[in-house]
Amino acid sequence: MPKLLGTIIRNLFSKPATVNYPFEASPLVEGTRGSISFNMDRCDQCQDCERVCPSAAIKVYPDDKKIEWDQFKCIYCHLCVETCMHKAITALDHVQSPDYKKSVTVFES
Amino acid sequence: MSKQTKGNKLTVFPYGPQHPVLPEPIQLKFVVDEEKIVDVLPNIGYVHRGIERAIELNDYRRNIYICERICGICNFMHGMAYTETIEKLTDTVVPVRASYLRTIWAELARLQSHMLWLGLFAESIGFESLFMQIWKIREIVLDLNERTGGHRIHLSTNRIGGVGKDMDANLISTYFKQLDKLQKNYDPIANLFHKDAAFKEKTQNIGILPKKIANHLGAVGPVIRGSGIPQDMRTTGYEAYGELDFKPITYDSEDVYARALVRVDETYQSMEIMRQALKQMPDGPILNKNEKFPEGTAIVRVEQPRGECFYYGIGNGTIHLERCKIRTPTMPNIPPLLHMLVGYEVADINPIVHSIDPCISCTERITYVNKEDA
Amino acid sequence: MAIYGQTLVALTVGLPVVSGLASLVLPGKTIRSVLVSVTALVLIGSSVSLLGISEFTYNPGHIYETAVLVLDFALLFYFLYVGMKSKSLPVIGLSLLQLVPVAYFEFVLHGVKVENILLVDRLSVFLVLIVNVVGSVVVVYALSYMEEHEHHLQLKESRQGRFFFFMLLLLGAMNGMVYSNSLYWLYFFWEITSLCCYELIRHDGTAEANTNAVTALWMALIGGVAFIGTMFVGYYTVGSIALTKIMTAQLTPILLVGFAFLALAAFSKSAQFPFHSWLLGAMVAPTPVSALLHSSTMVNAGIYLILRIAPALKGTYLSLVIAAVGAVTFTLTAILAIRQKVSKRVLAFSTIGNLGLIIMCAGINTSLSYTAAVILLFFHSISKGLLFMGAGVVENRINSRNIEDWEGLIGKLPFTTTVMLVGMATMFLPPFGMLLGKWVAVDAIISTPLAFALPIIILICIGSAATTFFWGKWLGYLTVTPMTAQKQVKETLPTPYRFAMMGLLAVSIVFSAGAPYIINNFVNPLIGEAYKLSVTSTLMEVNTGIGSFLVGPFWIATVAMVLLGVMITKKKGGVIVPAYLGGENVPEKPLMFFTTADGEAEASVSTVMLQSEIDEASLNKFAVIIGVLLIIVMFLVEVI
Amino acid sequence: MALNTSTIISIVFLAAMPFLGGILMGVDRRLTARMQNRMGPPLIQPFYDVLKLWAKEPYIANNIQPLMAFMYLGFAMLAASFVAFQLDLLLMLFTTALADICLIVAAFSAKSPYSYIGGRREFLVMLSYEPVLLLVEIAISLVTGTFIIKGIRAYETPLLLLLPAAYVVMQVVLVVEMKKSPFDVSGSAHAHQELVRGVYTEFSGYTMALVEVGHWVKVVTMLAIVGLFWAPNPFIGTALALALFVGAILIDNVYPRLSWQRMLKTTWTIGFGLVIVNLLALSFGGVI
Amino acid sequence: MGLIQKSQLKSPWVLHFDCGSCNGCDIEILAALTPKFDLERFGIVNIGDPKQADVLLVTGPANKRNHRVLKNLYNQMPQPKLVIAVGTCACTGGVFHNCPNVLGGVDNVVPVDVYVPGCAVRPEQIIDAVVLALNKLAGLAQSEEEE
Repeated sequence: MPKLLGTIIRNLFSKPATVNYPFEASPLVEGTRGSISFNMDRCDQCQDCERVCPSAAIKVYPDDKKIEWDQFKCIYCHLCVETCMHKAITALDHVQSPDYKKSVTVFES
Repeated sequence: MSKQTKGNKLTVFPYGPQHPVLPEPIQLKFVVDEEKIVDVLPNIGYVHRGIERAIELNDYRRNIYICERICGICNFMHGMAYTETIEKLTDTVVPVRASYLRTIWAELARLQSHMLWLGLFAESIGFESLFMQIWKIREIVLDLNERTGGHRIHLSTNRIGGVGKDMDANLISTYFKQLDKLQKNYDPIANLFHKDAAFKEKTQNIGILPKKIANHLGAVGPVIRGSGIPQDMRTTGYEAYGELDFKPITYDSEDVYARALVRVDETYQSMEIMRQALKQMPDGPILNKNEKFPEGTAIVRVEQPRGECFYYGIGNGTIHLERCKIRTPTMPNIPPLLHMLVGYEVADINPIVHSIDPCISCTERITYVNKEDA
Repeated sequence: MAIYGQTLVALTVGLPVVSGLASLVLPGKTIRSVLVSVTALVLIGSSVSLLGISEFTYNPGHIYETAVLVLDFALLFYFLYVGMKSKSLPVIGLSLLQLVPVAYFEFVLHGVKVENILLVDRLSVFLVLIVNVVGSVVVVYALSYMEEHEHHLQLKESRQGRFFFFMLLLLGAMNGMVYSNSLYWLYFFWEITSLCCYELIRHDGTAEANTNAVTALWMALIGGVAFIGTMFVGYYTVGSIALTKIMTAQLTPILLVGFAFLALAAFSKSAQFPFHSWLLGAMVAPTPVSALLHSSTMVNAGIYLILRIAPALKGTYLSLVIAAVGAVTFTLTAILAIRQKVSKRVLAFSTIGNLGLIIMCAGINTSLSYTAAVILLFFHSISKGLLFMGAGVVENRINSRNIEDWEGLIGKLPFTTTVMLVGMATMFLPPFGMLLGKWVAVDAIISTPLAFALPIIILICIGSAATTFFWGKWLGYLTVTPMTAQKQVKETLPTPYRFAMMGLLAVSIVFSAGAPYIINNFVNPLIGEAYKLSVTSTLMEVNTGIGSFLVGPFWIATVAMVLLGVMITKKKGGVIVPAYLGGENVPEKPLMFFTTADGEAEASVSTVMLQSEIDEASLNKFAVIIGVLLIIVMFLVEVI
Repeated sequence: MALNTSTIISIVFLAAMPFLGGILMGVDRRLTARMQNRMGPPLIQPFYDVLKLWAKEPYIANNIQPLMAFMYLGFAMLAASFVAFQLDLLLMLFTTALADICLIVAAFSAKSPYSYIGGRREFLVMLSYEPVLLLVEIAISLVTGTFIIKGIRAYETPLLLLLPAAYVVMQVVLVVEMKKSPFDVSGSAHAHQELVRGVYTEFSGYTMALVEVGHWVKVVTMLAIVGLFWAPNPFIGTALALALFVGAILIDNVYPRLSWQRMLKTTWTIGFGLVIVNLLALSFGGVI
Repeated sequence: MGLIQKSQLKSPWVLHFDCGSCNGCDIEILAALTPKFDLERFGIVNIGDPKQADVLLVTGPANKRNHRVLKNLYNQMPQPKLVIAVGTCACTGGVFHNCPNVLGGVDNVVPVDVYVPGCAVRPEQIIDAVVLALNKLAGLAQSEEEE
C-alpha cells in the first residue's frame, strides 16, 4: 500500500493550507526585516551606514544633507539600522513592493 | 559496456544549464546508448561571480553578508564559518551562549536544507504531491527562521565575536512547540521514505558509490555517509557540538536510497540536537567585540547540510584579508557524481544528480590570483 | 474460351522462360531493357486478362510431360552436383532422398499419371495476378538497379544476362506452380523456384553469398522431400497425385500425414520457424532479388500451398497446429525486428512475420480468417515490393544498409523517402489494406472457440503492438531533420525506378481505398469456392458481422484532414527556432551546444532498438526449438 | 445519411468531446491541487491555457511538425467519432495508434534530443498499453459477440458483472494514457522530469495547443470506452468512468515516476494476467 | 479577441532561470508554488521549457558566463513574453555589485518588465510581481488593439 495514500485522502477533505494572498492579507511575523526609513532630523551625515552597507545601496551626500537609498540594491540586512549611532534609521516591517522601474528613494531634511 | 551495444550510434544531449529539475545552472553533457549512460562530462562555472576576490577587496567586516550569499540554503553556516575564520585570525573568544545559539541555528539551517532537499528529490523522481507535502511542512522551519532573524531565508545573525540577536524565553518555548509540531507532521513522511515500495524501487540500486571509491574520490557529507563512512565534521566539536550527544548517521547500501535515508534521519538528529542545545544553553553575553585586524592563517571546517565546508583565511593585519579560500561541499562531490552516473539509465539521472544535493552557487568560485601580488 | 485461357496460361509460363533465355543469349543493354519491359507488360496484361476467365482444366500434352520428367532429373542431379561442389552434406543427402524415391515412383510405380495436370481456378488466377503485377514491376526496377549495382561493384563483364534469366524463370516457375494440379508438376516447379532462388542469392559470388545460397538450397530441398512424401501418401491412399483428388478424399490419419508434409514444405518455403534463417541469409543478394523473393514469388509459394490445402483441413487439429506455427512466428519476428540494424533484415523479419500471420489465418480456417489471409497476402505483396525497392534505392545512394545512417533521409532523398514513408504506413496503419487484413483477422479470431483462440489472441496482441513499434520507430527516424529551413533538394532518379515505385505506390493506395471493391470482386468469389461467405462489403464499408470497417469515410476523413491541416498550418505559418538545448545553443548552428571550456558539441540522436532488452541469440534459439517442436507436434496430432 | 435523433446526438457528443476533456483536465488539476492541500486553478484553466497557446507567436521546429500536430488532433477526433457514432471499437484503437504515431513523428522530426527520447518513450507507452487495451476490447467482444459499440450497448447484462478484471485493467490503461505517475515516462502534463517536457519539448504555441486538445480527446475517448462497462444505464457507466478518472488522479499522487521497464512489466502482467483469468472464468462458467 | 486576451492573463506559464543567485530567491520561487502560496491559483505553471513559457523569472546577477544562456532562453520564448527580475541581485547585482565576474542586473542582457527587490524575495512579492506583470501585459494587449 502506498504510504502517502492516507495523507492524500486527508488533504482532499481538509481545507487547503493556502493563504489566498493578494485577496487576503498574509500574516506577517513580528520582526520581519523590511524597508528602512531615514529620520533626517536625527542624522548627522556621519556616513557610517554608507560604509557598512554590504551592497553599497546607501549614498550619503553630507553637503546637501541628502541620503539616497537604492531599494533595488538593498539586501535588507538592517546592518545600517544596527550600526547607526543616532538611531536615525527606522526598520519597517513591510517589504518593498515590486515595480516596473528601478528607482531610488531620496531622503532630504 | 556489453558486446551488443558496441558500435551503436549514440545520443548526445546537454542536461542544463537551464533544466526544470535543476534549480541551478550546471551542465552535464550526457552520452547515452539508447537510454544507458555511457559518458558524462560536467561543465560548471555558470554561477561564478568571483566572490573570493570580492572578499579580498572588501572590508573584512562586511564580508559576512557576501559569505552568507554564497549559498542561500546553507547561508547561516557560511556566515558562521567566515566569522569563525576571522575570530581565529583575531584571537576572539566567542561567548558560550553565542556558540550555543550558533549551534541551534546551524541545525535549524540543516533542517531547512534537508527538508528542501527531500522535497526537491521527491519532485525529481516525479513525486509532486510528496514535494508539496514536505514543503508545506518546511514552512514551519521558515517561520522559525523569520521569528529568529527577521527573514525566511537569510538569518544574518552572525557577527564577528558572537551573534547579533538573542533568544528570549518566549522564543525558546516557541522553538520547542514548533519542533514538536514539525516532528508530528514529519513522521508519516519519514515513514514513507523508509517503507514505501515504489519509492524504494525508484531509488534502490542506482547511483552506487562503493565505500572505497567514495573515500578515494573524496566525497563528503551525506554522500560519503551513505556509503558507510561516518565522516562528520561536527564530531570535531566546534561551537557547542562538543558538549552535545550525537553520532554520525551512516547507511551501508551505497546507493541513492542510502543517501536519502541519511538525510531523513539527520532531520531527526537535527531536531534532537536543537532540543539538547536549547535545554543546555547557559545565560550570558552573546557578543564579544574585538577591534583587532586579522593576521596570520586560519583553517575552519564546518559540517554543512551537504558536507564539509572548508574556509582558509590569510590576514595581513589590514582591513582587507590577504586571501580567503572557500571549498564548499558540492565541489568534492562532483567527481563521485560522475562515477555514480555512468552505467545507469536516463530515468535515473534525476535521482542520482539530486542525491549529492548539488548546490552550484556554493561551488562556483575559482582560484583568483592577483598578478601584482603573486 | 478455353483456347483463350490456354493461350494465356502458356504465355504466363512460357514467355518469361523464353525471354529469360533470350536475355541470357542476346548481348546489349538496350535489347535487354526492351525485352524485359515488353515481357513485363505482356505478363501484366495476360494476368489481368485471366481475371475474366472462369475455372478450367488443361492438359499440355505428352511432350511436355516427358520434358518435365527429364528436366526434373536434370535438376536433381544438378542439386547433387552443387552439394558435392560445396561439400554440403544436407544438400547431398536431401538430393539423394529425392532422386531415389522419384525414380522409384516414376519407373516402378508409374505414379505420375494425372488426368488434369493444370487447373486454373480463382485462387490460381489471384496468385498469378500478384506474381505478375508485382513481379514485373520489380523486374523493371531491376533494370536500373543492376546497372548501378554493377557500376558500384566495378564489374568488368556484365552478368546481367544471367541475372534476368533467373529472375524471369522464377516468375514463369511461379506461374506454372499455381496452375499445377498434379503434385508432380507442382513439385517440379517448386524445385525450379528453389534453383532460381539458389542462383540468385549467390549471384554476386562472394563467400557469404555462396554459404547463404547453400543454406537456402538445403532448406528448400526439405520442401522437395516433403512433397515426395505427399506423393507416396497420395498414391497409396487415394491412388492419384492430383490435388483435387487428394483434397476431396475422405480424411484418414495417413492422408493427414500427407497434408502435414505439404504444410512442412510450405513452412520451409515461407521461412516460418524454424526455417527463417534462409530468408535472412538471402539478404546478401542484390535488392531486386529480395524484393522479388519477399513480395510476390518464392515465399508466396508456401502461402499458396497452405491456402490451397486449407479448405480440406477444416476442423482438424493439423489446421490448428499450422495456425500455431504462424502465430508464434508472427509474434517472435515482430519482437526480433525491433532490434535489427540492417534495413533489409527489418524488412525480412517483417515478411516472415506477416507470412506467419497469413498462415495463422489460413490455419484458423474459417471463412472470415481465410478472407483475412487472402487480403493480407494481396496487400503484403504490394507493400513489401515497394519497401524493398525503396530500400534498394536508398542503399545505392547512401552506400549503407544500416538504418542508423537513414536518419533524416527525408532531407536528402525526398522522393524515395516519401515513397518509403507511405510504404511503411501501408504496412501497419489504417486506412491501408494491410491493416484491413489484420482487422479482419482479429475479427476472425474472436469468432473461434475460446480455448483455442486465447493463446493466439495473446500472441496477436503482443505481435501487433511490436509491429507498430518497429515500423513506427523506423518511420519516425526517417523524418528526423535538422531545424534549419533548408532548400528543397531535387532528387534525380532513372525512369525505371520512378515508374516502379510510383506504380506500386499508386496500386497500393488505390487498392487500399478500393478495398471493398477488391473484396467483392476478387476475394469473395475465391472464398465462395470453399466456404460460406461472411464478409459483406458495400462501396464504403467492409462488414464482417462482428465489426465494420468504414473504408470510404475513413479515407475521406483522412484526406480532408490532411488538406485542412496543410491549410491551417500554412496560414499559421511559423518561425523556425533551434531546438531546446538547455539554453546553450551555439548561434547559427542549430544542433550545436556549448559545453566544457566553451567547446562546441553536437546534439545527436540514436535509433530505438531496445538492444539491451531483447536478446536476439537466445530468442532465435527459442524460435528454432519451438518451431521444431511444433512441427513434431504437427506430425503427431494425426495419431490422435 | 438521414439526420435522425441518434445521429444528432452523436454529432453533438463528438463536438462536445474536446470541451468535456478540457473540463475533466480542469477537474484533474483542481483535484490534484486539493490532494496536495492547495487551492488550485479555476476549473476552466485548461481552456485558458489552450487559447493562450493558440494566440502565441508561432514557433515551429520544422515544416513537418505543425502538420503532424494537427493530424494528431485530427486522428484523435476520428477515433473519438468511432465512439460517438457507436462504430467499430477495434478500428478506434487502430486510429488511436495512428494519432500516436503522428505525435511521435512530430516529436522525432524536430531532432532535439529531449523530444526524441520523449518520442522513444511514447513508443514504449504505446507498446505497453496497446496490446492490453486490444485484449480488453477482444474480451468485450468475446462476451458480446461484436466489436460494434452499438451492439455492445445492446447487450443486456452489464459488462462489469462479467468482466470485473478488465475494468481494473482499464484503470492501468487510463493511468498510462493520461500520462500520470507512475507511468508519465514520456512527458507529463506539468510535472518536471529528466526530459524537460519529454515528447512535448519542441511544441510551442499553436502546435502545443493542438497536441493538448488532442490529448483531451483521447482521454475522453478512453473514458467513454470505460463507460461501456455498464451500458444499459448510461449514468452508472459515466459514474464508472469517472471513478477510474479519480482513481488515476489518486494513483498519480501516491506514486513516484517509475521506469518504462516497470511500466511495461506492470501493464503486461496485470493486463494480460487479469483479463486471461477473467476470460477463463467466464469460459468455465459457460458464459462464452 | 477579448477571450484570448483574458486567457493570456489567466495562464502565465513561467520559466525559471538561475543566473547566478545564492539560491535564496530560487527556493522562494519554488516555495511560492507550494501549498501555502500556491501560484497555480493564477494558472501559473513552472513549465521549464522556454518554447512554451510566457514569463521568464530570472534570479541572480548576470555574469560573464551565463549571459549568453539567458539571452538564448529569452530568444527561444515566443511573444508575448515577460521578464521578471526576481531579487536584488537580478535587479542591480546587489551584494555582488563589486564581484569581478558580475555584469550587474539582468537588464544588461534582456529587457526586464518587472523588478522585484528583496534578498531573498518573499513569495508574496513574487505573487505581487506576477500580478504587476500581467497588468502590464493587459495594457500592452489593449494598446495593440487600438492600433
